[in-house]
Amino acid sequence: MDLSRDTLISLYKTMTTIRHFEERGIPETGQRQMSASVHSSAGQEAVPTGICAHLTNEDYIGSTHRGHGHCIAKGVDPKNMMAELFGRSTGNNKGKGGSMHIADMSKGMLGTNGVVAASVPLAVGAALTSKLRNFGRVAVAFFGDGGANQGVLHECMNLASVWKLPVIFCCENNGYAESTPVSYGLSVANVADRAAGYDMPGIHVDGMDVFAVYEAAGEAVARARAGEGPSLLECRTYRFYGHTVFDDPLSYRTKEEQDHWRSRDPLKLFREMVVPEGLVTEEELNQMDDEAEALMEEAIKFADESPMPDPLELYDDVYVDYPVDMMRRGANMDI
Amino acid sequence: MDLSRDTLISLYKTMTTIRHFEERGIPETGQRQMSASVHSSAGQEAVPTGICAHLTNEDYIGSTHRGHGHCIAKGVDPKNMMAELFGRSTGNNKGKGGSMHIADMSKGMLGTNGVVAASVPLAVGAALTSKLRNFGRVAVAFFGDGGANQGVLHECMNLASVWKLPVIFCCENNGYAESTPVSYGLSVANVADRAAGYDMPGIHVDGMDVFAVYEAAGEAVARARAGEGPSLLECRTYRFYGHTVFDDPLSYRTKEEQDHWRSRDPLKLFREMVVPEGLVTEEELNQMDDEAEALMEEAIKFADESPMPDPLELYDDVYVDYPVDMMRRGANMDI
Amino acid sequence: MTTDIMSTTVDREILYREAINEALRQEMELDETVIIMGEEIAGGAGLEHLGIVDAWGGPFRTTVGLIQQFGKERILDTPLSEAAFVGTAIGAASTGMRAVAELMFVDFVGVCMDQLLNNAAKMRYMFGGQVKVPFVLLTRIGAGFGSAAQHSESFYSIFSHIPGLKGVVPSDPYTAKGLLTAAIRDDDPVVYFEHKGLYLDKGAVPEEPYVIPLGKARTVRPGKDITLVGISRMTWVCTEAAEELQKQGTNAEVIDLLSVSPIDYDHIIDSVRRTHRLVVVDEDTPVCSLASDICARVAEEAFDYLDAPPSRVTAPHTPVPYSRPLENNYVPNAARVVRTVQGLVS
Amino acid sequence: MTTDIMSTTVDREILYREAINEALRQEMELDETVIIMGEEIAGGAGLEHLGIVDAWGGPFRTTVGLIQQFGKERILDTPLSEAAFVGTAIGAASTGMRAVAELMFVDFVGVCMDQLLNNAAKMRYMFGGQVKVPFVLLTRIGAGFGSAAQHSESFYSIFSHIPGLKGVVPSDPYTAKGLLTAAIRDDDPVVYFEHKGLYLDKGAVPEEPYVIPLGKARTVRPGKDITLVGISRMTWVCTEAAEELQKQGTNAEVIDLLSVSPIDYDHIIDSVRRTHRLVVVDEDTPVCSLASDICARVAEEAFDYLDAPPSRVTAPHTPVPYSRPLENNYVPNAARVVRTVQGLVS
Ligand SMILES: Cc1ncc(C[n+]2csc(CCOP(=O)(O)OP(=O)(O)O)c2C)c(N)n1
Ligand SMILES: Cc1ncc(C[n+]2csc(CCOP(=O)(O)OP(=O)(O)O)c2C)c(N)n1
Ligand SMILES: [Mg+2]
Ligand SMILES: [Mg+2]
Repeated sequence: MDLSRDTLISLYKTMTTIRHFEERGIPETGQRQMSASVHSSAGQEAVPTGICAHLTNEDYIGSTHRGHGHCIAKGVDPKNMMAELFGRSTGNNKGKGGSMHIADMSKGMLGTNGVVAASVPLAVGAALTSKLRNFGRVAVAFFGDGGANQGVLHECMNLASVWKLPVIFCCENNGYAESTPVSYGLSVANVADRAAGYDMPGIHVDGMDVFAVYEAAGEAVARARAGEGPSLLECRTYRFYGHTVFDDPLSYRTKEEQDHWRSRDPLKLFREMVVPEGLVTEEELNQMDDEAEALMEEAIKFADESPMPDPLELYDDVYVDYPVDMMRRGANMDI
Repeated sequence: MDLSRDTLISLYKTMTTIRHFEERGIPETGQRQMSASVHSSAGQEAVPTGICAHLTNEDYIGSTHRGHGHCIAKGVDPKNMMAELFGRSTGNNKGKGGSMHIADMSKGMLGTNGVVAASVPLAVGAALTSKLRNFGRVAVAFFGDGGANQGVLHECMNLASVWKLPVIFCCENNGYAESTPVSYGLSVANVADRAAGYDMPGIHVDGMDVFAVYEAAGEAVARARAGEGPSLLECRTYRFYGHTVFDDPLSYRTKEEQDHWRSRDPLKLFREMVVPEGLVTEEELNQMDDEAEALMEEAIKFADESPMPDPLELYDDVYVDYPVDMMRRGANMDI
Repeated sequence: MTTDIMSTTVDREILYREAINEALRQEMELDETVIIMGEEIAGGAGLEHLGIVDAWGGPFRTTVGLIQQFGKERILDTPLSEAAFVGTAIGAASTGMRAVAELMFVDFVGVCMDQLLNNAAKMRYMFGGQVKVPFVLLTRIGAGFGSAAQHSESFYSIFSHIPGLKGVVPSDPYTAKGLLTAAIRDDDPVVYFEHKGLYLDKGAVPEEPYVIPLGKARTVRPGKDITLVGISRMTWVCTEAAEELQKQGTNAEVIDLLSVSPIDYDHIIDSVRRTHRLVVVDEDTPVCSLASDICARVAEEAFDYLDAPPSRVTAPHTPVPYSRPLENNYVPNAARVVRTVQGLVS
Repeated sequence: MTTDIMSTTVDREILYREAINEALRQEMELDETVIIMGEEIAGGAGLEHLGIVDAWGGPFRTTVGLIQQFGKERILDTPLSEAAFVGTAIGAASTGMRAVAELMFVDFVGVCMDQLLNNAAKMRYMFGGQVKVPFVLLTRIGAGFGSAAQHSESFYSIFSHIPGLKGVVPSDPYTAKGLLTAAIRDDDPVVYFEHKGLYLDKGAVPEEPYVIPLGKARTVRPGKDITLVGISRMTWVCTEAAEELQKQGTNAEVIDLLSVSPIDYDHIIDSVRRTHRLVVVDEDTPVCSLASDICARVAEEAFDYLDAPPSRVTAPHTPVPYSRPLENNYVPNAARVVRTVQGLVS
């Protein structure tokens, strides 16, 4: 691990920010806007962190329903994200998207997405833009182990390989699709094993170890930037909570399993691997935790103090250009 | 090649029947019911022949737009097929389906299909029926090299593997999807290479050699019948004509290539391999050709003499049970 | 015209989701060819060795307990692959099973639409009547739950549009059970739309299996001044509006559509011939909607009876917004219905 | 109300398919961000080393010659993977390209519907206006060619239904070019429906690029006794009917819809206010159709002007049959329109 101190700090900072966003933001959201559609990525922080560390604001990512971590790692401001979760007009999407649709085009963040694997072609399309316009950008398509079995992913891996597009297919294999274990849903041992079927490298790494992810992603990103085409990177990880806030994960996984993975908490692993080397101290890491905590308080306050959208925004931004009366016509709306 | 004389005769008979159906029936159809949607499988006869030789009427197949060969190999009567192509009420589908939808449920023939790869899940479903009802039947899902890149196929291979269904995924790789060569559209050397991604055997055989197909299919069918799950069988073959009757294949493939594959005509190869062994004579094969030719004349006559459907059949068989007036209501039909 | 078959007088009350569960269970008991497949319909698949069975019981607990009774051969948890398993269910249905598949939300139909449109709906016709496809697609609809644009669609109109499909929209526990029983026993493909907002509604449901005929609407409130047609949960928005209207001296008849294909136009037209006015309340977006279709049909077939324009209260022509204040305006409510009716009767 | 912009007086005549080709070519010349992807749009992909280029030129030759001019970076032949390439086009469109994707027949939309419904149509709204999606889906419609149930759909109503999408149905070479130019320049996703039966129709088309505004209908034949609305090729079925009706003393006005979203209800309503009668002729099936929608809207907004029930001539509620005698009865024709009109004016 010959990373600079700056890189180490930045990796940890991203991970602790994600963790704090999930731990604090999700319950707060639940109190304000009951919605079953908020998914915690706590436990999986190392994946987006290790990958997005290789990306700039110009690069693109497509994300999933479990996408807060992708957003933060890609540089989206947690204040606006919190406001989005609270349904406020200062949210990234003016409160119109919520957790499953957070986008920040200025950061190349093409949206979390509520349909499994549906953002994959968006990332492939962004990669195509980059290639055709010689932008030198790369795109990362995140999906889960459940998403690995969607047809559109297969089509996209084939297409990206045929066109040699600068895209990284990143499977966050957290062992479950809702309550269905990957051992049941996936007909092969590892998602990465499918890469051979598309003539692209398939890499399987420990997704709790940010350095393992960072290293593998570095190669895949370099390959993409060099015009050598796509890669499939599978990161084995774990979500600490249920699928949403509503389910009890112990109904489909054991306490032992959970304990095992908790013991491999990516933030903890980071500490265990980094502190002994002396480049960053325990205190510095603690301080970053505190800062992340403070940032969340600030974000919650920001969100709470932000106005709700004006009711008439219901009709905004359906199209760039469309007759306004057509949104209401025949509906007998009262606004 | 230690096949019985009966098997040899039956293989050749199927192949020559298919060949004659294509050569004779397609132009005749063109003269009667102009339709761009008739696809010749001439050149590909060895594939359905070698595979369906292992199947009974109880087994199932799902087919493609290029499906006449599948039908004939599965035992569908060419007379009714011809009538179907001519749009007659004596067609398998009473003239309502045409070339792209020929079905014969009494033969386990689940339909040719106009949407690429769309019949694959039907075959998987039939395999599921067999498994759940302990029928001991198998299902074969035919698709092309173009179809290999459809998402639904990927999903089905995963599902069939997870459920260990008695299904054989049979890719008829004829080198082209319309005018697009497989070398362009497919990101990997062989479709069969993808089998590993679904934990099933992937077999690549010479699809012009009916014995190679027969042998490989025998193993896959045995595996399926034994409850060991699906296989992917890729047969490399060639269509002698254009995608439909309307295109000139020389616009996207060379004369040399065509000549090469013509020299490997499966009927010719059969003769070359079988006659010297002495089990079947040249004369016997010629006679089978003649019989196939006669059968087609008979089929054409049968079709031509059959009535067109009654106009009111327009409204039949949309549902098993539905208010009849609802088909017309609001449409201002004149029948 | 409340018919016997459209309501019950039994005492036993159960939830909408329990009524669904009961219909599934009873039909599986009666007919061993009935199978169900879908994501999380049992949950924790393949973990029997850990003592885990039925971890999920269905995303909304409509399939809970079935796997214990019928086993994993008939309660088939699937990988996350709708095109494959919906198509597989159609294939199974055309080869001898009565196959039920669950699509978690109707919003996802785009990933498996081809199987519904080009196989389920057309096979029988294309094959000249050679095949029956006793296939049921269970799916769910409804906005109002803070789930944003990809988890809140209603979208039944496209299924009404497609020849070869049938569709039902049960509005209470009684219709939930009776229509599901009918759908499973039916030999045609039926899309069964559960409404997310109704799962916890309680109502009287007979214990024994019974059938509510597909394609029949019911009158849930007789009236003489105007006909309100509700679809699924909107039926209760209509009755709420009708009560308010009654206070204002307008006596509204409320029809619960129950089937989106075939649509019981005759039932509606009979009513409009008496009331001379129509408002259709539809949670889906307005263009080419069920609401449009019913208004058009009434305008065409009951033209001379109409004293006011046949009208609609629907969602606006926009995706479903996340933020609650926006979403609250999205879903049709009683106030909007009342206001619309006022404009027609005055 | 024939407006200038809706017709031309130039002499040069070209085919409908050539008009499409010309619009594509000119827009690609003017804007280097325009790209096209689809199956066989050039054909023989990857065979340059054999001297093979543009082997196919598009399944109906609408893209012929483009690859020679713009190269394979901008004329992108795809593998047979609609979900992937349609979604990819949407992704490209949301990151700076003007992306055109071709879906060979609208019947296949079910394999890529999710990308249209949940990404193209909703992204801008869900993202709070952060993104534009200048994406065009070229596809084809139309029955009558012996292609049976899976290659003959019209199906535009479902696109009209989906908020966030626009749609156009050019009916002749002039509108084919002007609407495609407009669609490509538009910043919203537009579905462009080519009609298989019109490719070889010839008509006057200016050489220079021009735009026909999205969302505007045009009157192709003025009249005073009844309004006939045609969609795509049905426009000419309407004019044929109008000529026959003229002989019988009925003077029909014919409107060519041109856009299926937004629908130019005002244009139609203006006409109906004058003619007091309406027949919509729609090649799609009747339930929840465009025809229903237009009738409903007219019934709602021009109720007091109507002297007869707003009516429809459509395909029946059945899949498209193969056999010619059956298919001939399927597609609406002038005789049916005439008979329907006779019933309304008498
Ligand atoms: C096409 C589609 N099918 C089903 C769902 C419902 N659903 C949402 S998340 C999920 C499980 C996803 O599993 P995975 O891809 O492993 O992601 P994870 O939740 O584990 O991060 C399912 C089934 C959906 N959103 N989209
Ligand atoms: C989903 C879908 N996309 C496109 C088409 C149009 N189409 C019909 S056949 C064909 C090529 C099929 O190629 P392949 O699978 O190799 O079969 P082959 O024609 O070579 O037998 C295409 C693109 C279709 N029918 N369905
Ligand atoms: Mg997962
Ligand atoms: Mg092929």
